[in-house]
Amino acid sequence: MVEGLLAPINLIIAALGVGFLLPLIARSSASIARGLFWLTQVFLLLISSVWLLRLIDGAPAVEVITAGIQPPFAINLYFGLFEAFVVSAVNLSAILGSWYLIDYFKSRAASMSVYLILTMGISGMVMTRDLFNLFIFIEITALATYGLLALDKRPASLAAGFKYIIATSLASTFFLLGTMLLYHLTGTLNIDDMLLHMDRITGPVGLAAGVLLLVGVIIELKPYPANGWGLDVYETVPAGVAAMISVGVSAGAFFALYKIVPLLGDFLPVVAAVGGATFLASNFIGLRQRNVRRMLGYSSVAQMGLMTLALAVLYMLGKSEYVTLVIGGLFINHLLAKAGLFWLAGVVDRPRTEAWVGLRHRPILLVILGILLAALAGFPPFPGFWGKWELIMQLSAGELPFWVFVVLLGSLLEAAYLYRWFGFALQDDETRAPAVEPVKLIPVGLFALSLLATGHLVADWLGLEAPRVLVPIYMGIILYALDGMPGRLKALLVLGAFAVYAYPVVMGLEGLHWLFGLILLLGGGVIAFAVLHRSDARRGFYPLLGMLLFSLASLLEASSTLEFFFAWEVLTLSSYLLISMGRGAREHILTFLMFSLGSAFLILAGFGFAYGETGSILLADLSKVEKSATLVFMLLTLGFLVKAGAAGLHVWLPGAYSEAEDDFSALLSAVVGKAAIFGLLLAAMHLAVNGVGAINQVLYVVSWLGLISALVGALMALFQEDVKKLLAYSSMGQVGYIVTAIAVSSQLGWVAAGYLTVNHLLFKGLLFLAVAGLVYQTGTRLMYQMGGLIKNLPMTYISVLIGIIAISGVPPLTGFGGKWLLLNALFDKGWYWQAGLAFFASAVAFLYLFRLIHTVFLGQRKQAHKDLREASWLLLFPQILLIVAIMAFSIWPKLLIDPIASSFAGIFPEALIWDGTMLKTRLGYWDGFMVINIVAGVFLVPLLILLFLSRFMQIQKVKQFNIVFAAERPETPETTHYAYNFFSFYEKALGPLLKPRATAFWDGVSEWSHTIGSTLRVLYTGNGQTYALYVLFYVVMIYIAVGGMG
Amino acid sequence: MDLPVSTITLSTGLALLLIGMWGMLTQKNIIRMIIGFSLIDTGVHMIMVTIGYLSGGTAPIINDAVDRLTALQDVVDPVPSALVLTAIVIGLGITAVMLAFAVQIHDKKKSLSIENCTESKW
Amino acid sequence: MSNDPKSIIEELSDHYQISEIKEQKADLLLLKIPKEDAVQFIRELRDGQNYTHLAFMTVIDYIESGIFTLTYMLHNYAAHHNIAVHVDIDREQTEMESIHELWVHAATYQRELREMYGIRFPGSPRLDDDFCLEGWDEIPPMRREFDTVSYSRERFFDREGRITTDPREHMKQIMYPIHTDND
Amino acid sequence: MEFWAVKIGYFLITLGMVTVYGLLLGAIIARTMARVQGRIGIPYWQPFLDIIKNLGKRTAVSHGVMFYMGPVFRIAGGIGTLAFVPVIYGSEMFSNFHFAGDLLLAMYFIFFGQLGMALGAGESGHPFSAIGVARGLGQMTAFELPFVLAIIAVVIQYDTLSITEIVAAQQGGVSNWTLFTNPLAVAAAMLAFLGMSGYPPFDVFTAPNEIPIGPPTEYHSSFLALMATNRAIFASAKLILFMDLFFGGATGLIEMIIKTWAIYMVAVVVGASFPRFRVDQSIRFFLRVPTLIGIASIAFVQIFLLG
Amino acid sequence: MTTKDQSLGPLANDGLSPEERDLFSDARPVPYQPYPIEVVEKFVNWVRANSLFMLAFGTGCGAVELNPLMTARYDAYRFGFQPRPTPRQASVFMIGGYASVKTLKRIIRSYEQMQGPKFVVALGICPVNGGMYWDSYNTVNQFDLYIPVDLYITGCMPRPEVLLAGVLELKKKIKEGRADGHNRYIENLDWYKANQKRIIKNWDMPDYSW
Repeated sequence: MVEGLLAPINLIIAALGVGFLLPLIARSSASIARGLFWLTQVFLLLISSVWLLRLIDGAPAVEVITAGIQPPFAINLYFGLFEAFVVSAVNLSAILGSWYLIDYFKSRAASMSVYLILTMGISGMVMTRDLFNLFIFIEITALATYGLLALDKRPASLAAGFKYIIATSLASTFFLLGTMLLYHLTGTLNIDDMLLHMDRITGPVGLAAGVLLLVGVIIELKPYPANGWGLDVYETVPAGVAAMISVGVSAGAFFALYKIVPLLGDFLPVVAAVGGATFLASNFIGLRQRNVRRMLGYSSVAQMGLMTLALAVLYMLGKSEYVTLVIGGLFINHLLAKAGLFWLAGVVDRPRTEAWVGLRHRPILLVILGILLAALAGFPPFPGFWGKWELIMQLSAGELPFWVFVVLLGSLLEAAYLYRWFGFALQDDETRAPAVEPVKLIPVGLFALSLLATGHLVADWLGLEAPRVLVPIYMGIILYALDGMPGRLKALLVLGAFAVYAYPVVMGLEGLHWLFGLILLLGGGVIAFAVLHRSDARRGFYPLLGMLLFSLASLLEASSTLEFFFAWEVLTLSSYLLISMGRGAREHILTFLMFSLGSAFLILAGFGFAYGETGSILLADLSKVEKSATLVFMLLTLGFLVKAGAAGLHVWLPGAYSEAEDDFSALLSAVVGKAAIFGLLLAAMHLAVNGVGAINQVLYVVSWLGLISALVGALMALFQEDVKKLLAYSSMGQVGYIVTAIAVSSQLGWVAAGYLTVNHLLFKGLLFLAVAGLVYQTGTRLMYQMGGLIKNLPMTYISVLIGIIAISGVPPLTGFGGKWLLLNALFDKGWYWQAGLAFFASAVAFLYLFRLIHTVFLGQRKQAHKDLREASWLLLFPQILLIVAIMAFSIWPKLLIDPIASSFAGIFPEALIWDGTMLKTRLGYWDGFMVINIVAGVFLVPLLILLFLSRFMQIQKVKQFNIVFAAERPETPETTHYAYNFFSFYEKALGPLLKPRATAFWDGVSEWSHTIGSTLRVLYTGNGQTYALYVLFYVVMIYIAVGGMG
Repeated sequence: MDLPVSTITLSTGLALLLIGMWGMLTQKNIIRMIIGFSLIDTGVHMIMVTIGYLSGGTAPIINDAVDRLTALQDVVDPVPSALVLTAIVIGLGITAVMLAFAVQIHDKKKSLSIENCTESKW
Repeated sequence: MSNDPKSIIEELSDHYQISEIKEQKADLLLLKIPKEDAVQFIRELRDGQNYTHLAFMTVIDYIESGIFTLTYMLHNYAAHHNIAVHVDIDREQTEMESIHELWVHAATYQRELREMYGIRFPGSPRLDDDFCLEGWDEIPPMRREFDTVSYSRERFFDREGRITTDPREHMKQIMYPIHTDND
Repeated sequence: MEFWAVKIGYFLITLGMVTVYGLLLGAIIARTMARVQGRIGIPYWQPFLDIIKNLGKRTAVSHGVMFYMGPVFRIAGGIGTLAFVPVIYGSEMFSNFHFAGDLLLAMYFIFFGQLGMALGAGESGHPFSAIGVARGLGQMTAFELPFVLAIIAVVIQYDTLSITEIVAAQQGGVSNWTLFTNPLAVAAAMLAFLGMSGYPPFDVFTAPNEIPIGPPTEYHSSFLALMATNRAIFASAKLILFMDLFFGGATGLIEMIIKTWAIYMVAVVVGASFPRFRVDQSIRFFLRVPTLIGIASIAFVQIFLLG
Repeated sequence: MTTKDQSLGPLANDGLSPEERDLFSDARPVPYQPYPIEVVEKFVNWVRANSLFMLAFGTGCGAVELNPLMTARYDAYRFGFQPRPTPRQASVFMIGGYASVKTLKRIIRSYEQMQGPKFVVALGICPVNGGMYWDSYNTVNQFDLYIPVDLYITGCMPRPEVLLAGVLELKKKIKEGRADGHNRYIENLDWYKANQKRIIKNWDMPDYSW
């Protein structure tokens, strides 16, 4: 009995039966009708999920043939694992979607039955193996959809619905024709039988049949440009219906495509092109879209395009075994995320993206939105990430670089408009926080959780050590669960957990990994300590901080490119979210994300081509790459250079570094930025050392790029009034030296790189933390509004002083060692011009450093700052640790250089010779220990002399206005402090050299992208007739494309 | 002239199809577009029937008049004809829905021109 | 329009009560105008007659007549000609309409006149700010009723032993001692 | 330990000698200038007297710790720079601590004093100090570029960063001097030297009337004395560095005195005959012709000297 | 070497608003004592006499006579006499003739900002008794009521030769240790301040401009 109830055919019967009954019942009792409606839905879900579980357990697939009659006269269903999966997913979204349609159903009883029939139609589309049945189910689905649209009764919906009908009815006409032609050729309507008679599908008729069949299905998937009608529907109908169309109907149509793909052998490139064009074009147009639902519509269409592309390409490459992972991943990702987003759009009900301001104050809503968007953008651990990864791997392995480019570009564009939307949601405007019933969030929240869960399942299924790779994510979730605790407690928790986790990690590493283990994990821990200085709760901060720190650890632990990329993406996402917490960050986070994703995609492509050649995703096997080594190295280097903020690619950097929260900026610049250096060294170590291909030329270019970054960073830093922007540009410049040092690719060069990296970590951490304290105390970031603070914040002053001496390369502190090593390396390599530029850049750096310390700490103190106190000791403590480290490395440079040299041991011939405390290279020598002693001597002796002389002078300590002011008295500190536009003459001297060219260029790129979007969307006139014409043209074009003309 | 029936039906079907397309793509009036669709539908049905037709064949009724052994060559394929029935029903349904839409649109907009249905675009 | 200053004045005489017209030099014409019409007249000269430059602005203290005579010296660059517009104002009711809107730099002259003579120009920018004197609390020093000698004695104390002579007598004695003897 | 005692002893002797020489050099230059103007000029001992006078001031004001330490940083920078440059080639006594580091060390150490001075001047709170420092540093970055290019040319030419080895390579006759083997580098370096020496036309950062002598405008008493002493030491150290790199170094005291005086006179003569550049003009100047010469010098070395 | 006279306490700085008082030092200056060793004091005095840094501040019309003093004809550099652009570094203040009340204010500030020992030389007759401006409403008649003067050089105007003679005279005075204006000013600070404040009405500066 139970077994009978659970028969798959009941999916059709129950829905159909109840569907027809409902209007009748509704006449007598609306509530009974509703109850029955829900019951049926639950029943449908129950059947499909029970079967899904059974099939997963290995039960054989079920073939249903109704009434004992052969199809097409009866219904022929095949219920395998995939079918069960898709049907369950569709039923689940249907039942959850109807949650959002309750009001709609109340007012229109008939719509319930239509809804059920729609669900049924989709299930049928998925399950049937018979072409004519497929046609019927397509038509049922279509009719049900039309019904839902017609019941809405708003003019816009009606218009959209009519357009939808015109287009889809044309499509189904084509499908029908195609079906009949195939039948004519093969004498059967069953897909499996047709596959047996593939040899009969030839000649013009065969071609025409294929084209018509293909177009019939493809049009249902709304390919660009024949999809204007679809978008109109997404825009106008209720969110629940839109979600159903986007998720359910598309799923059915896509499954139909999946079924007929084997029939389409020769058409696959065209199918791929159709998918690719749709993916790219829709995402371009999405850029221009500010209507949330229409934007989601474009995204939907794009996702379908991507899946079409993936399907076709995988079949083309004969890699159909990856379909499960790629398509499955992309499909479930799209299903959960897109349905969720449509529902959310319905719940929040603000049509324009820019109206989503204030969501920040509804944490649950924001988290859900964040998860859904992250999934859609292909961030780990969501299933889309795995799908996209495998897709890129297979595309690269199949030597289809063009498709790799299309997929990555499209994904980037999609992320751009999705995250622009998210950016609005992040805006801080409490008054505009949406009022949402929590009940409404249950289904969408459920989907968000399912996304996380499926992510885990996929990782597990892939055989990754899921717990370890996913640790950052778990940490984030656990800490988020504990987010109600007091701020400091959470901070301690994060730091404690990190310490416990990181210690064995560092201990277990060796070589380069060990070095960067210390830099990233130890340095990260020390600098992250500063978060303790704030006692407020900082909702959301600590979970993300945990995610960030743990992802750094994962990055180091990664043994395969997949793990590396996973950690890299988690790092990107968590830094993006952390940056977005800064007050003024809104304008910059999108840029940050775009460049981060661009960088990630370059890296992904690099890994892909490496996999393509070696067939291995182990990091260690990167060194086996030979043929495409140059390409892989270029892609990886470029990717990491973006994150390192190389000149031209740096436009994201100043905004992100300066607008992040003050204590996080330190972490971002000093530690997170080093991940890119780690990546660069990793790539160089595996690929550049062999010197195959044109890698040496690449390195030469990189060396210039590094130094140009150093110069540009220094020059830009000169003209900043914002202290954090100044430090941000300074970071860019300093990292430029490191990049150049890496490019030198010799022992000297890499030791210099390691040395500079550690040094940058120390002084930039120091400076950013000091500035954090400063900003926290003064409440401003503008340097000219400060001044004379040495008297109030002496410890902070000492930090900054040590920091700037260390950064500027003035002996005796650590900075000099870095410059010495770098210049020696450059001389040794024969890169003399670069050496000159390096020197000049470091001289320019001196200017902004002086400005930093002068305008903030020296000069005239403002009256408002009279009573400021020193920064919190919790903020000073890590600074003191860093100062101690700087001093120790200054006195004993060997402490630093030896471990660095040992982590690169054996790669290059030895060029550094220790002679006691003396360090020698071929060209020069330097004894850090002796130098600091001599300097101490020449400093202390005059100091003692002056102290002695002071005994004979009455030295009066005076106040800030006791200055010689041309015989006048200063009026106010503001007008007496020389700070604003400090280096105006430099601007005047260099003039056009200082134009922000990179920013202009990227603005241009953004402008072009939008223009492309505008151009592409001109086709969408809104006229249903035009859309029908496109459909027709589409058929013709496909026909031409598959060779129908020749 | 010795025109086979199938040629006549096929060309008629195609002609209807094209006329219907023309109607759908050029007529601004929604009702006319629906008529166009009906024509397409009819055309397609005719084509379907033609595909199954065997020149000189007999009705697909297995009785004494048909030799069971040669039935496959002699008998007109019954499947398309059967399918056409379903297709006609579906076509009818769609036409009905379209007309319903037309009524609704006319109610709301007081116009039947497709050009007035451009609220959403781009 | 004639460029001849005489004819300009004649032309303007139709509308303004111009008196005491005197051609001091070939390039300098003096005239007097009632206080009420003065600013309008000056504006007319500036806008209509091309006397675009205010060379200076000063005042003469006629304590005997109880009036201050304000002098506006206007210059015509094209003709290289000056017109000095005299305006009498009452020494007690020392107030005059400001012309800082005609010439921005007039405000500075007016500050000076306010400080040194106590003439008020309502609306003139920074009129009451210190100009030359800092913290002056007496009657304005350039008014003729101000006794500078006694002020100086009272405030700066003459040094003992200082001999003051009448300059004319003294110089006569030094330069022509013989004549002096003879007198 | 003994090694250090000897070294420190020698260095103190060198330091004393260089200080005296530097101060005398200042007086000589001043008298030379006076002669040009038809005056007699200051007495030779005037710089010494000025220093003692300033030390003998009985009152002083201090704006804070950095203000107090500024001159100490400054003189430490001067003495340190001297310490890393060998004064006389082949002389144990006058070779200072050059074994602690190479040319790069000396070049970077020049910044040490600048930084300290800038900080001290900054703490005085005087806007003119800050303006002077900003201009001075800005100009420094500009002349640093041709200077560095010249030095790079020298380093390529002699294939070493050790100053002693650079001097050694120039021994054996006038024709071995960098001046004659690599005239372009010397030209670039000498143009940079004009900026370094702070004579017109590159003296806007100390403009006495406009921003009363710029950075040290608040300094007086013993602070000023220290700075005046440093001026002598630092100028000498730079002259010696130039002499070592470009003019064959010196094997004896007399040679050193003549050479450094001659180098110094270049700046003085140029200074006596030019008015002043604005700071943006001088930056542009250095980034144009001298830099081009510097670039040419490297190209010259790479093409002609190394083949 | 000296201890502050605690009995007098800090200066009141009445002329400043309360918030401005934070910006200026209110310390009371203290006279300096000679070096404990007499020889040192004598030597230092000799040095001071031979290293005179003049403050380049032309306070009145007499300043025009200072310029030729530096030129080839008179060449005061010979005597260790040279101009200095900032009061902090100067030791000689040449009062260039008449001092109006407004200038006096600046003179006081600059004088107080000079570091001791410091010397004041007043040129021309005007600082002595007002000269031809004796009856002016804004020219001080007895300059030494406000600033201690070490040497007067009279004349209207005194020619450079006389100035040179004055410089030599000043040197003599310094060598003999008689140029004690600095200490006189500080010891009688209250008297000087009272005089200054009597004629400077808007005293918007600290009582002692360090």
